[in-house]
Amino acid sequence: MGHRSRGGRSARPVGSAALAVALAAVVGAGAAVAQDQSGGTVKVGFIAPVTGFVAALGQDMRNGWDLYWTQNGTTAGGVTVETIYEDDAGDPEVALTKARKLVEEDGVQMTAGPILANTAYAVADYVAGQGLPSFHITGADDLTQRRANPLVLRVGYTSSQSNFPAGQWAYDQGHRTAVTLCPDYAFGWESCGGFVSAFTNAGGTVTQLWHPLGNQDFASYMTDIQAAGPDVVFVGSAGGPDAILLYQTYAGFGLKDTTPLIGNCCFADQVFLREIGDIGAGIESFGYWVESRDSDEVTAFVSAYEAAYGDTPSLYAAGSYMMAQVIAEALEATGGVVDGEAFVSAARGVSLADSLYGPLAFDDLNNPVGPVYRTRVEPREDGRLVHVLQETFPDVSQFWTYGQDAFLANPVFSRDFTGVAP
Amino acid sequence: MRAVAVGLGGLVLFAAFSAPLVLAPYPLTLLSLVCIAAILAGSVNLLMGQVGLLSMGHAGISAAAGYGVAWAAVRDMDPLIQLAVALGVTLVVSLVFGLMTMRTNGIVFLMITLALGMTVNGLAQKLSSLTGGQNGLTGVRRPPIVADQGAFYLLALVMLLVALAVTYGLTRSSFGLTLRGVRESEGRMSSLGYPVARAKLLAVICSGLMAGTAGVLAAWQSEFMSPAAAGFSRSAFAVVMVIVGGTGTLLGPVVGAGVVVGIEHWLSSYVERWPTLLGVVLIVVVLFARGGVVGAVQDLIRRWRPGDRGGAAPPGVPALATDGEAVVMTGPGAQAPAGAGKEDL
Amino acid sequence: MSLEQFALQTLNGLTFGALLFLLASGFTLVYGLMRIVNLAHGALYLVGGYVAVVVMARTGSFPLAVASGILAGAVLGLAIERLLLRRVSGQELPEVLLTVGIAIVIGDLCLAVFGGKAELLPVPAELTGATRLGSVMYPTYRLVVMVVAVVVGAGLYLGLQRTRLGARIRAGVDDREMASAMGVGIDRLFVIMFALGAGLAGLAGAIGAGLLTMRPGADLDILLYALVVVIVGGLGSIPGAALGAIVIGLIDAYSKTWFPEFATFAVFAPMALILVVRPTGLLGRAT
Amino acid sequence: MGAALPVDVPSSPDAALPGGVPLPRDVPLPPDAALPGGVPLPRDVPLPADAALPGGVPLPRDVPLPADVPLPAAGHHVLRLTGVVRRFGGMTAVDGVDVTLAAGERLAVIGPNGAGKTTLFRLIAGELRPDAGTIELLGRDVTRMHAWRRARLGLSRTFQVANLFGRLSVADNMRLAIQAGRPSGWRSLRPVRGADDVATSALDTLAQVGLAGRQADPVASLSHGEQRQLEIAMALCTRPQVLLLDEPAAGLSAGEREMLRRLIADLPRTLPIVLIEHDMSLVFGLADRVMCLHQGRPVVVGTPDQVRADERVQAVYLGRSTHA
Repeated sequence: MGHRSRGGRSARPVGSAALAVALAAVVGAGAAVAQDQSGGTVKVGFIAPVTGFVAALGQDMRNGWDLYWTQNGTTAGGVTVETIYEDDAGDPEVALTKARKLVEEDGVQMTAGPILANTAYAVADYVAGQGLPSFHITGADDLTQRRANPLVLRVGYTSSQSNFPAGQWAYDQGHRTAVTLCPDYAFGWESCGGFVSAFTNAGGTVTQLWHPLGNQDFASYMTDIQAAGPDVVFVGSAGGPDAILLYQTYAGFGLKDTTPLIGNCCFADQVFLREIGDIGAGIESFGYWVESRDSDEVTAFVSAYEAAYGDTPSLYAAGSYMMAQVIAEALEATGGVVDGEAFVSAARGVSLADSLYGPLAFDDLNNPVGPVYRTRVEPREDGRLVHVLQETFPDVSQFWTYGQDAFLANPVFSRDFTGVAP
Repeated sequence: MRAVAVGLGGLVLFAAFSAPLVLAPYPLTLLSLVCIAAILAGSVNLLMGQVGLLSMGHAGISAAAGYGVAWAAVRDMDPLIQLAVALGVTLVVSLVFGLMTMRTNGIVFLMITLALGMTVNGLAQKLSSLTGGQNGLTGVRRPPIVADQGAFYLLALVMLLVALAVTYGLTRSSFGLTLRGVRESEGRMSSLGYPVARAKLLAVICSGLMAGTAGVLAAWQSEFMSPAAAGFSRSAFAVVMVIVGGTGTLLGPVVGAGVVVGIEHWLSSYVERWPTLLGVVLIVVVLFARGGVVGAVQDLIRRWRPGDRGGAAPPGVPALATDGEAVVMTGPGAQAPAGAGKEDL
Repeated sequence: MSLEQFALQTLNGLTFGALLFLLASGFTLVYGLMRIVNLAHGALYLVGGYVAVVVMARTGSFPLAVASGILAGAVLGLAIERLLLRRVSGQELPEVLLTVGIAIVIGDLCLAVFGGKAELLPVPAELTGATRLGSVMYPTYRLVVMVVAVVVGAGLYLGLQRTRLGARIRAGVDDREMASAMGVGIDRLFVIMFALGAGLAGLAGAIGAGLLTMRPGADLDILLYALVVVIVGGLGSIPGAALGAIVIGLIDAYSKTWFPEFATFAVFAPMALILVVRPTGLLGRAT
Repeated sequence: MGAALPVDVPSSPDAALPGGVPLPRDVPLPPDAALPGGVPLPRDVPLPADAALPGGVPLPRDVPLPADVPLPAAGHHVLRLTGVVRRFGGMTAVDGVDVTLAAGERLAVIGPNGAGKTTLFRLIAGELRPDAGTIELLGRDVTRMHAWRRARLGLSRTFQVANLFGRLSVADNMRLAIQAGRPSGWRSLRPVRGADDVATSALDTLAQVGLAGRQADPVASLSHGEQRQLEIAMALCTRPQVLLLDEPAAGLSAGEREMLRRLIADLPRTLPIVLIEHDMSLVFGLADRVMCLHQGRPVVVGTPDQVRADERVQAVYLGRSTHA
């Protein structure tokens, strides 16, 4: 799949005539900016939703990405990194078209993003098919499990990965019955799957509730939770609006004071904390990004980010920052050469001993093995709500303690399979 | 004048067919998307322009066909079997759409189609063993013969031309006249002895088959299927394409598809507030160019040659009210706008 | 399922239905009198909600926040009617399409102004918290929403039945031509009604901002629900909107417990079925 | 006398139209038909020998029939309503109507606003279903039959408010009427052509109603009266066996009314017609029999003269209670 060649360019008037006919009223048809790939430049296609229902996450991703290049300069390994931004609007079809545009029109040599699992699967499938590396922060389990590809690297955890320790911990705390509430699609199935499999394997029993994506009203689930009267509630949310609504309702029903709640990585994310207000204090969750963790890397990043954008950096901002970091250091390692799998191998070799997430290493399927943190939401000195580290579970693998082969013998977590122990 | 039109048309066709020789893959991708969107918009236009029924759920039909192809393609079935599966699914879904709406019109038709579209979207999310749920189906591959983007574009282009030809034939047939009769007055059609519900059912199925064609091509084009393909915004965009291009005109949906695909996939790379732009375009067209882009162009041409029969006709009266003319934008009792002329191909 | 749980789920359905009623009543009023299917109604809800959140943050006054939400909806509605809808007055399809365009623009501009995050209206302390109902706690605010809906519903009903303006509106709904022939200022009536309907959307937004949060896409999500409510109840009928809101609220609540697999579109299938059997909705008048 | 009129209709010697054309009469009324209060219905009313239209215009006769119109079997009723009732909510719009239309007969239905005329009409046309009673058309029970099937049997109607295909041409309107009776199938996919290609029979019919040469015009450009003419032309194109005319003169000018009257009068005498009309002069000039409805019930059925003279009818129209 070539990019526009010089020959193609000379034939452009005819081409744009056809384009102009088809795109009739689009003003300035034919004015598409075609940049030839000149030496010393590496183009990276950055796909994030800045419109649509997950626009907040997409904006944070852009911020984190930009911050890295602003801080460190856009030169790495002797080449200049040029980012071409695309908006996927949270729609996989659009994400795919944008990925095609990036590869075929702009001639990018790799892509980074997007965030939603379905958009990520669509983009990864296509970009890998073109022989190009793609970097992700999405949680979608199978991206580095049953659909793993040597061209795909995840600079983040799978959806289930950080929730295995949550299930084990809840049991260790003496909880024996749990209600899990997760959105009824892949991310939710995988999030709850992590907790449920670990909790039931330890000996606990669960009642599983699933709420539809974009749910309007959580009251029914609160009544169900009240009826079940569990020792603990686990919420595996994709964060954002749904999570705020959910927790608001949870508190409104008085459950906050009667039943302990554990969140996954993204339930009480920083986007959530910006909006939730006082009732957010005290939420316990399991994740891999702790903005108040005592580490020079984290402190420097958080203060720079807050200075630049005024908000506490979210998981998505931190993830994008790390994607940029991994790509930059891989470019250093290869001397600016981007060559498919070799580049991904270089990226795997980047030292992340003291990353924003803590000490990371990649497993054979290009997913990090690293620490999972138990945190508690507390106000900082300036009153801002932040996650405060309570406990660290080191070297958690995406396969938990089951081992790769045994784990992959099962189907991916779904509504029908959350790894409930027999 | 006619010679100029024919010449221009020929030139456009020549340019369209020679595009794969001169364009890079990505512009071809966009052009393929335009062709596909135009077929879907054309299927909406068939109902809107001929029968006066506004469907807000047609993406549901095309997505069902797309899932048919994707389901079979992921299982490595022969392209012909993929098509057979898609045809079956399309027929079933169109039949459900038709049976549930054939005794309705106006806003009730709109609401039921909207509900059915949302139902397809919901089923696509829930039947995850068949559809891959929210994650969608990856690993769909085009038939080898059209694996190349250029070849696939030609396929989409030919299918678009076929769809246009079928639409043209249908609007010129007595069945088309029957549908326009239904649009104008259902009661009168019944009293003349027409089974109105049956005519509407047939129209929905015809339109559904066309939407299904778009769905098949869309699945092959993106080599991916997800519930978003059946989402409300997809259906709404198809309607916007028809309005912007020109309701009831043959080429309107093609032009509208060009505009909307252009804004959504191309301009959005440069303009962050592209949805606002799209909304403004829709508002402007509804307020000032009732016949859409095609209607406005026809108007211009008519004004440009005052000696012509079109110019002589009193305003609001189509030059030659024979066939295919249709602008359903007007309310009951309102006069046909000046754009409601005969389609000059 | 225990009786108490059933009763609580019913209450959940009724309180969610109460919000839907607030939104649907404005929609149905406008449709009843003007035959305008206002698909920008959800966008007005969004604006009302966002404005309430902003005013609350600035002034800290909940009543002022709600009032400005209503006002924002009404003013925006007025502008839409005067500047845009008036130009295609009486033409069903162009009106619908115009409101689609307006909805797209408002939704996108809200995203531009307020960003993609969810905005929650901080409800004053006396309305938050939980009320004890039997052995369980129930959120006080939900009960407040229900009271508001009942008051608004009763006010609308009495206003239509007992006042001169109401009589004129009913005359206009019954027979537009006759009403205008009788000298009823149908033109001014339309403006008042559209502003009223939009104000109700703004009210629903302000209330909903405390119950459901405002976020990109909330306009479309809630609009779909409101449409279903109105269609099920019968277009143009306030009692229909009330009945529809109750039915849809209950279906939504019960389906989440009993048919969780089909929770999202549990409301759409009954709507399609009701329409097939009774195309004018449960309380709609035959045309 | 080219008209193939039903010859064996029993007629009393003195009942004839001017010129000796025998009138179809002797309509079999149900034996128990009676007005409320037991008043027997007037029946078997002979037409006066000097029956003529107001102004002395003789009744039209000798109209050539299209050769291919099949005639209803002689002597049979073409339409019979038995005990037809229709309620809307708490109101009974049609309350037990029995009426029979004989072959070739012209029946007018009059009555004040709200008397149930239009409801009765819609019941006959099949747009409404009766709550009780039966409707027979050409010997078949059509009580539960859909409107379009009744139309296919030969029932044709016009509409109160011109209900044409406004944005289509006159030719297309006619074409829709002509192709209505034809089997659809694949043939319906054949192209139709321009305005000049309408079937000759359609052009003849257009000429008959006075719209010759107008086939290319869009219907919206026709005057109100011309739209009525087109309505009737279309109704004729469907080769009706029974014609229902719903207030054809409503909203027409005096001149247009007269044109319309002639048009209806000139229709083939064999074609049975049910006519709803407010314009009394039109009714009394055209109808063989008149039925006056009040509160959903027939008050009087009789010849135009009888009905005109009947004080119950006057009472109905003056708004006095019939039960006084």
